[in-house]
Amino acid sequence: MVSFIFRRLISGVVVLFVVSTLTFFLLYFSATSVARNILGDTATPEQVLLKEAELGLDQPLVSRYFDWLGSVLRGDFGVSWFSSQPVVESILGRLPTTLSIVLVTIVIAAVLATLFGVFAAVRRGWVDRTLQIVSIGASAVPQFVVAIILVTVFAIGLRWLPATGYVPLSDGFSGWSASITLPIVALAIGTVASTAQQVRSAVISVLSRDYVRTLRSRGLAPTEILFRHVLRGAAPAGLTVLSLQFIGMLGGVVVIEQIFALPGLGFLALQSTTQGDMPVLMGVVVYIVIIVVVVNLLVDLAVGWLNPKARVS
Amino acid sequence: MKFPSRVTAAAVVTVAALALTACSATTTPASSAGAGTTGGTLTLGSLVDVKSFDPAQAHIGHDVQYFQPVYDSLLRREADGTLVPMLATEWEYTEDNTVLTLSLRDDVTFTDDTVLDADAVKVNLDRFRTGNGPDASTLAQVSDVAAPDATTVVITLAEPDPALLDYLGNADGFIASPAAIDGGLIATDPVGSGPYTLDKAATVAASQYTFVKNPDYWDPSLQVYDTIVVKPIADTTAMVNALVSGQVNAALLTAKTQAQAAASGLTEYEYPTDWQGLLIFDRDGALVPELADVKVRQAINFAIDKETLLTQVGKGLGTVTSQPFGTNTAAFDDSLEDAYAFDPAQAKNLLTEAGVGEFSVTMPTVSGFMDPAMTAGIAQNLADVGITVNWENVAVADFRSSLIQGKYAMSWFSLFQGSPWVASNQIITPNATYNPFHTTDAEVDDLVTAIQSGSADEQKTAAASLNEYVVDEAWFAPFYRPSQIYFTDADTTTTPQVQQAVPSIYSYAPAT
Amino acid sequence: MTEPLAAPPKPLNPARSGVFRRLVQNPLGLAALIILAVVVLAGIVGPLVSPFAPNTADLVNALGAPGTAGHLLGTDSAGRDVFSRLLVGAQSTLLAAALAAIVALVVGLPAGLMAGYFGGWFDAVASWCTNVLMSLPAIIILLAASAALGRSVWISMTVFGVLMSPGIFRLTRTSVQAVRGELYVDAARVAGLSTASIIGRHILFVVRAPLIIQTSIVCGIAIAIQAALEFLGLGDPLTPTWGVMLNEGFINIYSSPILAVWPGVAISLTVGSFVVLGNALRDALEDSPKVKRARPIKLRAPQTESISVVDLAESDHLLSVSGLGVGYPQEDGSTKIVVSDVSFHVDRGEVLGIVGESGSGKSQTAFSILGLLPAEAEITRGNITFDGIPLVSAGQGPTGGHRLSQGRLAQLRGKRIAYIPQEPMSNLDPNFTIGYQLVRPLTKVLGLSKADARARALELLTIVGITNPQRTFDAYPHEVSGGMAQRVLIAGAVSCNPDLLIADEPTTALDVTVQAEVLDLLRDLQARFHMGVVLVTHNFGVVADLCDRVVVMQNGRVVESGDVRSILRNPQERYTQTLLSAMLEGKTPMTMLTMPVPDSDVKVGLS
Amino acid sequence: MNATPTGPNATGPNATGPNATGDLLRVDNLVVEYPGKGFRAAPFRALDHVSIRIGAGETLGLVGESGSGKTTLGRALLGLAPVSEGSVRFKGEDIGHAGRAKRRALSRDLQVVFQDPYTSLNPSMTVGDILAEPLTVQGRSPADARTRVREVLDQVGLPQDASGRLPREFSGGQRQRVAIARALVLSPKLIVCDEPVSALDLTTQARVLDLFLQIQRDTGVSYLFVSHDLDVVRHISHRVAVMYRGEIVEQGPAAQVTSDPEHPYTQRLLLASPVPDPDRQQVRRANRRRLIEAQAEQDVQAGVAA
Repeated sequence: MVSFIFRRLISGVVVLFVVSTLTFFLLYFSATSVARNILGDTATPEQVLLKEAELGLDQPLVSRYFDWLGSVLRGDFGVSWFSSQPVVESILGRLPTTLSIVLVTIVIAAVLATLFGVFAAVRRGWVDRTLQIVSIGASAVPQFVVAIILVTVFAIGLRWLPATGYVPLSDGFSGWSASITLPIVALAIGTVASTAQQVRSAVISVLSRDYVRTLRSRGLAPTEILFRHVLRGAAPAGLTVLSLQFIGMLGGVVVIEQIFALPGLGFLALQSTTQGDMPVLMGVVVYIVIIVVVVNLLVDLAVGWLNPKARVS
Repeated sequence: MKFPSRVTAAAVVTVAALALTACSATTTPASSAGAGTTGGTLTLGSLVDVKSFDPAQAHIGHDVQYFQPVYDSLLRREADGTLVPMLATEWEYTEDNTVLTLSLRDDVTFTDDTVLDADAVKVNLDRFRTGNGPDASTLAQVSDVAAPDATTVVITLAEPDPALLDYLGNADGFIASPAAIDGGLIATDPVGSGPYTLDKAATVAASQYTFVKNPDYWDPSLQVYDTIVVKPIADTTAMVNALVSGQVNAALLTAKTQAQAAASGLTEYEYPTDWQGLLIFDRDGALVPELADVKVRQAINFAIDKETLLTQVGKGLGTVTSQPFGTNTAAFDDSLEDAYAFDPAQAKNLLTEAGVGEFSVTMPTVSGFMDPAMTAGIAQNLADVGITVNWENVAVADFRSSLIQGKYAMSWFSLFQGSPWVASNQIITPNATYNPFHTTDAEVDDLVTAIQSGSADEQKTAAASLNEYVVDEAWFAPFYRPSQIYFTDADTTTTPQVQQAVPSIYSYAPAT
Repeated sequence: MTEPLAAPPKPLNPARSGVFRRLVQNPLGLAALIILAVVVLAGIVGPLVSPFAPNTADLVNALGAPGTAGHLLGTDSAGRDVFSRLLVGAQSTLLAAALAAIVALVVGLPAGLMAGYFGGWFDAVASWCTNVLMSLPAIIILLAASAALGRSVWISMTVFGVLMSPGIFRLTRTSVQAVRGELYVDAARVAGLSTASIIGRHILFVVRAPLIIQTSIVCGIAIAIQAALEFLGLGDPLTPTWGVMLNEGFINIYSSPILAVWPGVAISLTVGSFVVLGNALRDALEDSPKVKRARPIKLRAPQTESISVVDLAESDHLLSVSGLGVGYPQEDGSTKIVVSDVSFHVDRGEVLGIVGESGSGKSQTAFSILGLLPAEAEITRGNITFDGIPLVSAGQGPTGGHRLSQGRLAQLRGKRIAYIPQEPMSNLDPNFTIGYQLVRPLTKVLGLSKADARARALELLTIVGITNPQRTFDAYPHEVSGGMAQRVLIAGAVSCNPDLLIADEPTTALDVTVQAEVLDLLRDLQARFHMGVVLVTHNFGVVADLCDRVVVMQNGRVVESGDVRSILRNPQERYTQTLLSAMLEGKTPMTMLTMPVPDSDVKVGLS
Repeated sequence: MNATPTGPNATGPNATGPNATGDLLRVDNLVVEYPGKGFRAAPFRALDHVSIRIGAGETLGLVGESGSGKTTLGRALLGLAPVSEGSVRFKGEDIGHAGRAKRRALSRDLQVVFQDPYTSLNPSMTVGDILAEPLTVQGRSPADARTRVREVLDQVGLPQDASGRLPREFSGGQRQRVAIARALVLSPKLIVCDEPVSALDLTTQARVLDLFLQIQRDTGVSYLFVSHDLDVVRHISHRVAVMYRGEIVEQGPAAQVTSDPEHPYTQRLLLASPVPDPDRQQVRRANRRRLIEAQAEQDVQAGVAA
């Protein structure tokens, strides 16, 4: 197990390195007129040159890359070109918002998708059809449209929930939960539906396994078979889907945070893209890849724990 | 859903902020707010997030709502633009307008209990002009700052700058505690002498900034509220949602969202700050030879259906114009307002007279910043007189630099209408920011010199002449002056600040 | 010679166009197909037939309501005809989506083919890259790409295509790996086909259908992503896609909300259609036509009248089955009968063999007794009585059925009726240790304490001849051999000292030497516990080894039944004789076993 | 453990059949190894120094339990398993490492029938196309191919209209006839039959075995007939080889190996197969138990001696 974790960690580090290197060259190669953009319109050419030197834009790309890499290895992602705020600081400041939304959504999605998926697999019928229709609908209607409808109805129309903004958990649970409810609903609808579909087919496939019949022949209660054996058999598939949904959500929050004016990672990514704030964008990409690598590792560990066969390889 | 776009509201704001580099004589009568009760909390929506609380990084425009609570400025601009004492009680220029002497209050301390004196001011001004802040270049003419005694500051200029006092009443004039600056945390922990202090415990970066009353403030009349909260909301849709659902008391909206807010019973304020239209850069015909002919440039002016653009794109909130200078400036000439009324037939005649066949011109369009209807309208109007527009899609971040670097012969733009001096430096002088081809002639040079160095009367006359000249020569094709659309809820009143995107924080008061 | 549990025969006459036919028969699939056809048509002819020039702005008439001045759907904020723009937008929207799909295919397909077919280092590298690509959040990458490469829908769709290529790659690779191991690919290799020909003729063909599904899904997502990028202000206003129109609609949502509706509907319908088409295609490819769900037999409590139906003379038997019928409802409303009118009985301490070829209904009969028929099967008629308890007393047809509730059946199963399956490996849950799977029913069903159950389980493992019971107890199923696994299953089955043991081909999956040992074990246990046994098999040798009496089945019916010696030595029925004559034991080698001209086997199609 | 002969020893007198000089196929000391699973794992040796010969018109039955390597041997002849050591000679020519071109030429003489009639035919190709494929690979014209396909369909007892149908329209036995027809279509000299009847019902098995015999009588083709069922092998083979754990433990005339085996494993195998008569089976069962006890005793003694 230790060697498994170790190997996965190594692999994760390699992924991180490759992705960040590619992103670095892609982004910095095109960062041309940034000094002028930072300084504003009235800047003189001399000021622009000075700024470029300050940002290291006069250095060759490769040496800038190694400078960047060296700093990153020391935990320093540099400072924002536009706000001069340390990148790590602005990312850590926004992480709680994004993680609040994404983690709560994924937990809700896991629970609801399991419930609906199992129910649909066992009962078929209307549950099945509803699930299918909702998931087709959710994939057909863009997420931002759903979010806008939610805001219009529940925040503007009914005034049940705030339309914008994020309240930290440290400021009280009710404010926090109210501030993330609509974003979570917007993210969760599609996630739950499509995950439930996958859980459903995984459960159906496990239900048709021979050993389920044999367990029934041993007189075990159907609920015991369903919740111990079938769910455990279906869990690796469900976890894999959830991890993919999680990765998708890290992108999806860009839109959601924009609509709900939430100060999260996605918003930071969008803002730095719009401005051309490459250090921040690099930082966000690296952090997101780290999160993804960690989540994938956890999922692999969980699958290994659930499925003894997977432990061997 | 938004004028410019959600994402790029920040960029729009930057553009709007350009406007604020201008400041000039003002005519609007002052209307003082804050006569009513005091106390309570004021929550403002802001289209921009503060990037740093370091005054050297302060930026004219939306930023002031973050800086004004914590920092006093040297001078204070009232809502009508009148400069009144703040940290400086008196100010005086020498005859040739190159040396400015400021007298400071002697009873002000920073919130870290250090004393505000001339040395502190010198430190701040030197940091501002030599730093890399976005407005550092506004102090480009300052050659020296001296502090001969504790309450006197002497600023020496290389050349006269008619806008300097206005700058000192704005971003350039915010004074932070030198001790705090030395501490290195000024970007996130502002220490000034302002009416409020930043409550870090109640602040969530990028989401809300809470300012609480400074108990020892020297001028309690500027402390109308106990608490001021500023929430950065970049998306204009989110902003209107926040305003309508009561999450903020006041915010700047856009023409597109105006109807929604107005229908919700909010109080509306409209005031002009900008003009929109085409900047015809290539007046010497370097990229598009046809543009060298004044008749062609005039034809472009006649070809644009300004009324319709204002009605449809600007929702009718603004005034159609043909001149680049603003109403409250000495350059303004009412008779020039309709110098180029929509007349496609005349445009075609002019093109025929110029002996120009059909030609095409490449212009940038900016996703998320330029309204698609504006793009389509311009293209259609020009196509109708035989000018084809080839659009290039440009990122917001690269838009201005692409203009400054002379990549385009002409472009649509939205610019601030400042004082004649500021406006000239923006779009007219050979080295103006938006004169990438450095076109000029002797008459323009003379008029600009008169504006910078002439007597007050000479300045006014020269400005008017310059305006008339560039309108006649059709250096630009202005469309209209859009209104800023500001809203407050029923509990709040404010007074718009002339030549500023949003009101100053001193201008808010509870509704009586 | 295993007997498939589900209705075994293949669909009646599946023509090659079957997939398309099934697709069209699915109302959702048909609707999706029609919508996409309309959209594609609009994309092709739209620019030619649009009533107005799509880019002609007429600001004076901007934001016109639908129907005004000949504008079917009104005008947009620049006064352009919305309907015309929708038509023309279809083209650029679809082209951009197609670009993403093509890029995904160009990247993913060849790589998938190579990785799947050749494996090795290329597979390792490509799979690794795929994992990396899959763990990148698409929108973040598109943001970075737009910052780096500029804002063009073509660039972003190219990048998006690369991001979607892992889906194509994995699909192709998995399909190729599955096919590569297929014997017909081996046969093609033996025939001397080149690798390229094998891929072209045999492999690409198999990948084709899933690829169409995946491509359909990629197109759908691509259109949604276009809209999202426009919404985020990172779009390309110069290419008039629906995303551009939707964004313009949102810009003007307060003055003219309807403007967002048209492109919104177009996008949703098209994206939805792509998804539905993908799903429908998948359904259509799943070979078996959908079986109508069985009406569950009403779970009424057994009534005294129903017992009276049972022949009283049989009620002494441990198990008696009379007139049993099992059917599978078909799509067309008919019922496919797999067991009809089967009757037999088993006494305590007696071994009854049910013997027959595949499709004879012998396993279906066994599962009817256990109450473990597949959900879609239904008992159409007959009675099953176990030790005086009526398990099934179905009237004629499905309406009059009475069946013991699954709850009560569960009480019998594992306590008094036990089951040994055919395939030992697939009948143990791979996720739990063997010990757990033995102990759990002992505690849950028989109510033993954990310690007692554990001791009993170890004892049982010893009884079934496992030399190191503790090691097997702690092992996971994949860690033991097939013969060992079958012993474990037998141990589980006899753990409750059952009265009746139902063994479904218990030795078929085993090697012949292991089979002999397992038969010995079964014989010993049967004697030890004095069980009644129903042994389902196709092997007369196994019958001869274990059974007291035999029932011979063919096509769901009992052909002949009786004492094992009389049946094996002196079969009365022609079918039994045919079966026995096909046995090789005792035949002269190298001689013909049947008539020179084969008979029924030769008829093409299903009889 | 039983003292089983090691690989090279298996090339004893038993292995040398009557056609020793005119062998169609001759395999000497064949070793097949697969790379082990996982890093640095030892390779898995599927075949360990195996030697067999098959003469023209002769059937060699190859019997063994699952995992014994019997299928691997067949696949190695066909070029579907990697030859690590030893030689495979067909008509005197070493084909152990034949390239694709050589394989293509070889396929005219060497063909295969696989076990599973459901997966050995491409489900998306018509029977006609499946049967024509080997012919077109050899460069035969389509018309030529059609004629030949008609002939083989007739030969295996399938109707002519089978050409236009898909495999799934046929039963298991019929599919196996299609597979046999595909093997026959190039008139090969040797057909490797890999468990060709073990997925079939008893009666179908009988008919397919008859077909194999009939074809051999008609065409003089040789078979390598792989099966786990001693009865099947006895019925169809001239000679029989017994595989156990990758080695051939016994090889000789069918009658002798299948009724009076020498090797303890073959003895156990023979007695393990039940006979369809309760009383004879009782006897066989008792014999088997005695044999196993005796062999266990020998093992113990051997263990003590060692």
